[in-house]
Parts: sequence; structure tokens; C-alpha cells
Amino acid sequence: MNAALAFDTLLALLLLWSAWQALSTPKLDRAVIMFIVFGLLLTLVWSRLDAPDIALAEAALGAGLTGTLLLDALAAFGQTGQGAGSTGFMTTIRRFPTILVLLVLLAALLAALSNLPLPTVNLPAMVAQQMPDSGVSHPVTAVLLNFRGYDTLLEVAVLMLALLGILTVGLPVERPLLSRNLLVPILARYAVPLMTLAAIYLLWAGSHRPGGAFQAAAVLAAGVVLLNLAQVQPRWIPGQHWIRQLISAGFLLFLCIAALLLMLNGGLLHYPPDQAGLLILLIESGLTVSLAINLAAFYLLRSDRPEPLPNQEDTP
Amino acid sequence: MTELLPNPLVWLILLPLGWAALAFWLGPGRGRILALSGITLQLLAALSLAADILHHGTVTHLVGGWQEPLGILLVSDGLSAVMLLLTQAVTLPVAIYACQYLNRENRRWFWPLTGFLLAGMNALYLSGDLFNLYVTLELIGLAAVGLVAVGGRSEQVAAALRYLLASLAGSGCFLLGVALLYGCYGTVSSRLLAELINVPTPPAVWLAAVLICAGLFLKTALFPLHFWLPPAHGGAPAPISALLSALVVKASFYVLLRLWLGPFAGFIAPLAWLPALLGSLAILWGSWQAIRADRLKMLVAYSTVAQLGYLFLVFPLFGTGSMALQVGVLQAVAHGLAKAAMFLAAGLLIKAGGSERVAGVSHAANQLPVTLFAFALAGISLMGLPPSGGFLAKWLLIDAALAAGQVWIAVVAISGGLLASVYVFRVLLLAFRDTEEGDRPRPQPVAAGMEWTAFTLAVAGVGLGLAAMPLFRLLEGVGR
Amino acid sequence: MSSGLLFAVVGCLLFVMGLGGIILLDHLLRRILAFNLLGSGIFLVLVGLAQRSGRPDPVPQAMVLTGIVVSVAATALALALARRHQAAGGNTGQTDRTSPEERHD
Amino acid sequence: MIGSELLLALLLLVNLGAALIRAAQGPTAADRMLAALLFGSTGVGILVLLAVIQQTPALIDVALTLALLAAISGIAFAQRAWSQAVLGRRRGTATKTEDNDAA
Amino acid sequence: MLLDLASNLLLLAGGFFFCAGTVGLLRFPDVYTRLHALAKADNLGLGCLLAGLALKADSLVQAIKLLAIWPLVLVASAVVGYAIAHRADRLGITPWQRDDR
Repeated sequence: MNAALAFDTLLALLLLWSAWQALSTPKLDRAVIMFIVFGLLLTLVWSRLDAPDIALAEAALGAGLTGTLLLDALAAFGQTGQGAGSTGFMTTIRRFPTILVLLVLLAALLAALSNLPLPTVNLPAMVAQQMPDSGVSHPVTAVLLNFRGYDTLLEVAVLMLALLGILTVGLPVERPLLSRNLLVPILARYAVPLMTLAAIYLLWAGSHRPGGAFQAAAVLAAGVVLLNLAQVQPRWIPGQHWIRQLISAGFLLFLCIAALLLMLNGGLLHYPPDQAGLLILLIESGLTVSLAINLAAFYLLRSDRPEPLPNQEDTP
Repeated sequence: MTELLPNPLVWLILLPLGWAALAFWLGPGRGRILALSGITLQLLAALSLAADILHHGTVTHLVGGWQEPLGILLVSDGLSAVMLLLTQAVTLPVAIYACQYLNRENRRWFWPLTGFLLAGMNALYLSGDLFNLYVTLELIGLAAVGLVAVGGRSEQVAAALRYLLASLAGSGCFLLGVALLYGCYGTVSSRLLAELINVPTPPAVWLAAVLICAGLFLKTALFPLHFWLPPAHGGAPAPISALLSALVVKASFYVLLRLWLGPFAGFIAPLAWLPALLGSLAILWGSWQAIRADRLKMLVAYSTVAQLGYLFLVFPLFGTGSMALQVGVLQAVAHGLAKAAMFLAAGLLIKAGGSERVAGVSHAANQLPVTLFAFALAGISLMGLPPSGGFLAKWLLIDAALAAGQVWIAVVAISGGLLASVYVFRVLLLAFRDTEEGDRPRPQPVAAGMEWTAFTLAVAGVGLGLAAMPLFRLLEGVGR
Repeated sequence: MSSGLLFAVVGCLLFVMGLGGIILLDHLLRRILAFNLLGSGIFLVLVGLAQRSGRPDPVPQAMVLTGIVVSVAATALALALARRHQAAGGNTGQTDRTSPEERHD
Repeated sequence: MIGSELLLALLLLVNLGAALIRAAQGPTAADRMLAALLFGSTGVGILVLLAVIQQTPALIDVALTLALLAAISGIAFAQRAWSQAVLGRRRGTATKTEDNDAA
Repeated sequence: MLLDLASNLLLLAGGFFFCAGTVGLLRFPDVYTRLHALAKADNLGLGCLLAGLALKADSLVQAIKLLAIWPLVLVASAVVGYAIAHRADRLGITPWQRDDR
């Protein structure tokens, strides 16, 4: 057992160190790489915490989408942002009281954790008890799509909103590729079908073991990003209507099922137990496509105009 | 009504989600008809819900049919019904105004963003689950940030960024508090937590309450955490500023009120002086900045900072047997109506005068009498002159403060009204001033429809003072 | 000390680090990284505390999955805003650090 | 049995710590990225060990996913982000932005 | 058991190669040589580790999954290694030579 504690402690230290590096290092590129490393370590932490679902999501997102998004932004910032603006912390006068407050907060948090009452409600037991009626046999999926499916419905809307926000702000302009090489398309040619396969597996696995729509979507999105890196898939532009339509279609499917259940059963997302499994699979399949395109669009959707002029407000 | 639309509270969430997603499907600039009919239906649903509550008391809905704490409970009482009514009632005129006001470029994603914003707010007012509240807060936050950036001018992008980071830090604090509560009690259901949290309160719960309140202060732009609000609300196109100032900041205030009177009621009362003190400072500081403001919309935005301060003055009055809750809600509603009207009017004044500066309103008295009248009526409510809703709220506040022996609250409330009159009259006096014709750009024509929507909202704000009884009836039995 | 509690403590540290980063750091990209650290910290507290007795609890795990989606969405939006801000000639060391009260133009 | 695997996992974790030093030191950005790559494959190793130690076969899926996506950030880095030989130190050195030898 | 012995030996070898890779990453003088060290850890270290665990796997499916990881990492490290070395060359980083110091 001591080795386990040593493992956890070392992992915790590495995690904290990489986090600190990501914030404090004066160089942006190092900060981003440290953050990618942080994501990898976090995957290990989630595995240690018996949360393979989260580990999957973290691995798929961190290695795929988040990493590339940050590296892309790094390239955009690299030319201007390295200088004086990035020297770390601001003037001492301003930062001192803030740091003091943060330290007090930290001390309070640690003190609060040191004597915590035991939970009064045994929610895991209730989940276990209702599992047979949930339509799936994996508890996390049951919570995500059934017991707290309403949260998931809103969460998908949050993802669409982020894309809407990006469209409103104005998409970044495509930057020229720095270098190409022949191997990447070859890699993409064999890896992307495998990723698709993995995504389908994760989607299917979700009903009885760790996996599910979001993880599958993250893997699929990573595949699309890889295709783009391999110059197979060009960037998307806002004029491509199918992108938007597929994204909203998955969400609307979820919404329609929710509304139908409300009208037939009198309860929002109130699945009949014997059809719950099928409905959840249907919803998850729709969501996988919609989420994957939504996530990929964060990276792939780029402006087709050179540099949109800041338009005058309020002129009809 | 109930037979026509069963489960109005669920439809209040599903309808905006549906039309927002459909508008997104349809593409840039589309979805106006969907949106307007959707909001109208929502208004009907909110009315029907309010009628239900008046007759049968609190309405609940178990999502998925699962009991708490396993499932999520949607719950609506008088308080949430009032906020839902306010939300739909303000959005409808603002949406009509936006149809004419926004140009093609600014209208591109306005409808889906607004739809998701409405869905987020309605879901928030109905949620009985702390984690679900977090999701709705994020929904509102992201929608609002997107709306702030509509138009894409560089100062708007800067304001949106500042707003986004503040909003994320705020909801982060909120979620950490929720995580601590889950760690202590094993549930995030608001109702169960209210039963489970008892005295002596463990330090972790205290800390959770502090974190949650701090996060919500930040999101409600309570002084000194208001730094993000003026550039965001002052920089966005007028109908969007109206939505943000009138409605969005009230959502996080509502959550605060709910938790303060619900799960935290047993132990947090000794801290009530803090929000009240910060609220007082907000009133003084916000009014002062509004008086000094150079741009008209900045003036109105700082006025929001000040008026939000009033909302926090009621906290020490809870539990003193007074009408503290009624006062707070009335102020929220009165400010919502008045501020929406004021922003809409300000947008028209700017458009007609061709200048964003306060000085640009000169001549408005001849040119846009209806708009100016709407601005003045909204100002009356903000100053707290009778018979407006703002008057009733401030009068009851002073009454309750004196009854509770908290004279300083009454003093702050009165001086806030005086300061408000300074900045309102500053605009009005300018508007009646005649300047040389050559000094100013040619006036732009403004559609009459927009003038009248602003006017309607302003009249509603004033009329609220005369018709507050139904609102008080709805609020009976809340927070007990 | 169970690994749940250990990582909950780590989560607290990450939260404070991230919050400090959002408030104190200058560069936008760094502040976005800080927000992600803050989010991860909260998620660790949520799951770690709930599992401090060593038993897995699916409810906070599902909540964290929801939270991760939300934070990915927020990160993507923040990155787009930051890039736009920079493209418009803004200084990446956040907007202007002077408080908005001080400028009224 | 399980103890020995745990010790091996611990050893790999120590390896990770050592690789972090390289990631922190650089000196070129590529060195950091190499360290991150080593993190990826060591991470995969630790994950499969944990799968055995904790008897959670699902962690093998996590390892598989990680292995499948391991190349992406490295490629993105080389193709999109790495534009200066030593970022921050030798700034302003002319770099060839486009090389089409592969095309 | 012979199988157990083989498995443990493979695990040990895996650990050794990982360590060797890390030492190389720390001690080698430039990007290209470090890349070489890294490949040892990726290819041999992980390969031995996976083979060792596959021998002990509970089921055939699990063993196949474990072994499937290996080619994935092999190809990934080859491609990324090439991409980084290629780009380093393009950026004008000259390979280290003994008399450089």
C-alpha cells in the first residue's frame, strides 16, 4: 500500500509542478507544452481515482483538440506576445493583497478539508438501486443520460453557444502551414479509420462500460483535426451550411425526444424503462455526430475573408 | 390555460432551446419569426405558470421522473414566476425593437444567441439543483459574452473577453462551493441541502457559502467586482445592452437570493451587512461615475451598477418581519423595466443624434419627443419618484430599514435617488438645449416602432408602482 | 490519507493557482491556461471529496464530464476572442489594465 | 505480483519526472515537445500497468485512445507552432516559413 | 511458471528501456540525438512492457488490445520524430558533432 501512496504523492507533485510551470514560465511555448503535459498527468490522476470515463475524455481532448487549439493560438500569438507583456506577474503593489487573499483562501480550503463531516446522503447506493430501470448498465452513463440527462441537454447547448460566440466575434484567419511532410498523410490514412472505429466502439461501449457520446465525439474530432494537419481535409468556412445543420440536428433530436417524452409520459426525459436503452443509444448517436463536428469546428472553422473590417455599430 | 399547455414550466425551457437551435440551423440572420412567436408563447406559458401558482401554490416537476437527490427537480414558486414573467415581458419588446434596430451584420447570430440566453435564464429560475444551476449560469454567461461581441468592434471584443474571464472565475468559485457541499452532504439538491445544513455549521459549509456568494457577487457586478460591467453593457448594441442590464445580472442575483433564503438561511445572517455595505458603495460609486460619464451608454451602464446596489441593501432586513423580499424583487422588476426602456431610448438618441456622447442628445426634444419621454419616465423610476415602481421599491425599502433600526440604509437609499436625479437630469437638460445647427451631424431618421417599444417599457416601469399588488400576492409564502 | 482526499487537496491548490493566474497574469493565453487549471482543480475536488472513502461515485464523475464539456467550450470561445483581440491590434497583455472608470471616451 | 507492477509504474512515473526537467529546460521548443512525447508513451505504459493493478480493464481503452491520438499534438506543433529555432532567445532570426519539398 | 518468468523479464526490460530513454533525453546534446533516445523508450520500452502484460492478460481480447497499442505508438513516434527532425533541420539547427564543444 505504501507504494500506492508514493505513486499518488509523486503524481500529485508532478501535476502541481507542471501546473506551476504552465503559469509561471516566461516563455509562452513552454507554458503551452507544460499545459499539455499537465493534461497527460491529469489523465493518470483520473485513472487513479477510478474514473476511467473522465480519463478517456481528458485523454481524447487533451491529446487531440485542446492541445492543437492551444498550439494554433500559440502560433498566432507567438509573433507579438512574447515580449514585455508576458513577463509573468504584474507590479508588486497590485499583486500583494491579491496573493494574500488567495493564500488565506487556500488555508481555509485546506482547513475545511481536514475535518469534513461524512456525507449524509448515500447517492451511489441510490444510483445502484435504480440502475435496472435506467436502460444502461454503466452507472456514469446512467447518470449522464438518464438521472441527470437534463444537465447534458443544457451542456450540449453550451457547446453550440461557444461556436455561436466564435462566429459572432469573427473567425480567426487561416495561417500558412509552416512545413509539410509526406509521412503525415500516410499516418492519417491509416489512423483516421482506426479513430472512427474507436469512436464507434466507445459509443457502443458507453451503455455497459466506460465510454459514451462525448468521448467518442472527442476522438472523432481529433480524427478530423488530423485529417486537416495531413492536408486531406481543408479548413471549413462559415458558408458550409451542413456543418451548422448537423450540429443543430443532433441537439434537436435530443430535444425532440425530450419533448415527446414530456407529451407522452408527462415528464421531461421520462424514459419508459423498457425503451430507455434504445432511446439513450439513439440520443447518444445523434450527439456523437453533433458534438464531434462542433468540437472539430472550434479548430477547423476559419474565416474565408482576409480580415473582416470592424463594422460600424448601429448603422442600418 | 392549464389544459391548453400542461407543464408550462418545462416548456419555458424547451421552447427557447428549440427555436434557438432551429435559428442556428437556418443560418445567419434568420429566425426572426421563430423567435418572436417563441417569445410570445413563452410569455403565455409564464402567465399560465403564474396563474397556476396563484391558485395552487408551488409547482414542481421531476425531470425524468426521478426523485431527488437522484434526479433534478424543477420548482417554481411566486418568486421564480415573477422573474420568469419579467424575463419574457422585457424580451418581447426588446426583440421587436431589435428587428428594426440591428443591421444585417449585427443580426447574424442575434436570434440563436438570444434564444439560448432565454433558455438559460428560464432554466435558472426553475432549477432546484445546485449543479444544474451551475450549468445554467454558464449557459447564460457564454450567451451573454457572445452577445456583447455582436458587431465585433475591437473595444467590444476587449469587453467580451474581460466579461468572459470574470464570468468564468465567478462560476468557478460557485462550482467549487458546490463541490464542497457535495463532499459534505452527498447531494446538490437545494431543497435537501436546506434540510440537511444545520447549526453548528461545519467550516467546509461556511467556506462553500462564502465561495458561492463571492462568485455570485462577481456575476451580479457588485462593487468592487463590477469592473467588467460598464464596458460590456455600454459597448454592445442597444437592444443587447437592454437584455444584459435588465435581465442577465438579475439571474445571478436570484440565485444568491434563493440560496441566502434557502440552504444558507440558518447560518449566513450574521454576514448580511457585507452585501449591504458593498451595495451602498455601489450606489454611491456607480451614480458618481454615471454623473461623470462622457458617453451616453456608459452613463446608463454605470446607472446599472448603482441600481444593482439597491438589490443588496435588503439583505440585513431579512428576518426582521418586514417586506424585505418584496422590496428586493420589486426593485429588480422595476429596474428591469426601466433600464430596458432607458437603453432602448439611449440607442435611439445615439442613432438619431449621430454621436455616442452625452452631449449628442441635444435637440432630441424636438426630434424624438416620444423617445425622450420614455427616457424621462425610465429616469423617474430610477430616481424613485412617485408613482413609479422604483418609487414604491425605494419607499418600502426606507420604511423597512427604519423599522429595523438600520438608518444608514435609508440614508443611502435616499442619497442614491438624489444622485440618480443628477445624471438623469443631466441628459434631459441637454436634450432641451438648443445648439447651433452647424455643430452637429445631420440627424438620422428613426422608425417610430422602436420609439414606441421603448415607451411601452418605460410606461410599464412607472405603472408597476400602481399595480404592484398582484406581484406581492405572488410573493406571499415565498422563503418560508 | 486516501487518494481521493489527496487529490482533493491537490485540486484546492490548483484552484487557487488558477484563480491567481486569472487575476494576476498579463498574457491572455496564460489566463486561459489558468482558467483551465482552475477548472481541473474544481473537478478534482468534486470527485476526490466524494470518493474520499475510496468508493467510486458515478454522480460527481458524470458532473465532471459535463463540466469538462463546458470548460472546453469556454476555452474555445476565449481563445477565439483573444485571437480576435490581438488581430485587431489589441495588446495581448489583456485590454488596458486601467480600470474602466478612468476612461470615459 | 501486483506489488511488482506498482513498483514498475512508480519507476515509470519517476521517469516522467525526469523528463519534465527536459521539458522545463528546453533549450529548443522541440526538446520540450520531445519530452511531451515521452510523456505520452510513458503515460500509455503507466495506464496499462494501472489497468492491471486496479483491475480496471477500461483503462486499457484509455491507453489505446491516448496511443491513437499521441501523434496529433506533436504534428500540430511541428507544422503549425514551431516557427523559431529558440523561442524567446534568438528572436527575429529569419525562418523559412514554407517548404514544399514534400509536395 | 515459464510464462510468468518471461512476462516479468519483459516487464523488467521495459522498465530498463524507459529509463535508458529518459537518461538519453536528459544527457544527449541536441534535438536529433535526443530524438534517437526517445525512440528507444517508445519502441522497445513500451513494446516489452505491453508484451509482458499481454502474457498475463485475463482474456484474449485484453491481450489483443494491449498488443494493438504497440504499433500505434510505433507509428506515432516515427511520424512525429520525422516531423520534428525535419522541421528542426529546416529551422537551421545543425546536428551536434563531437568537436563542437
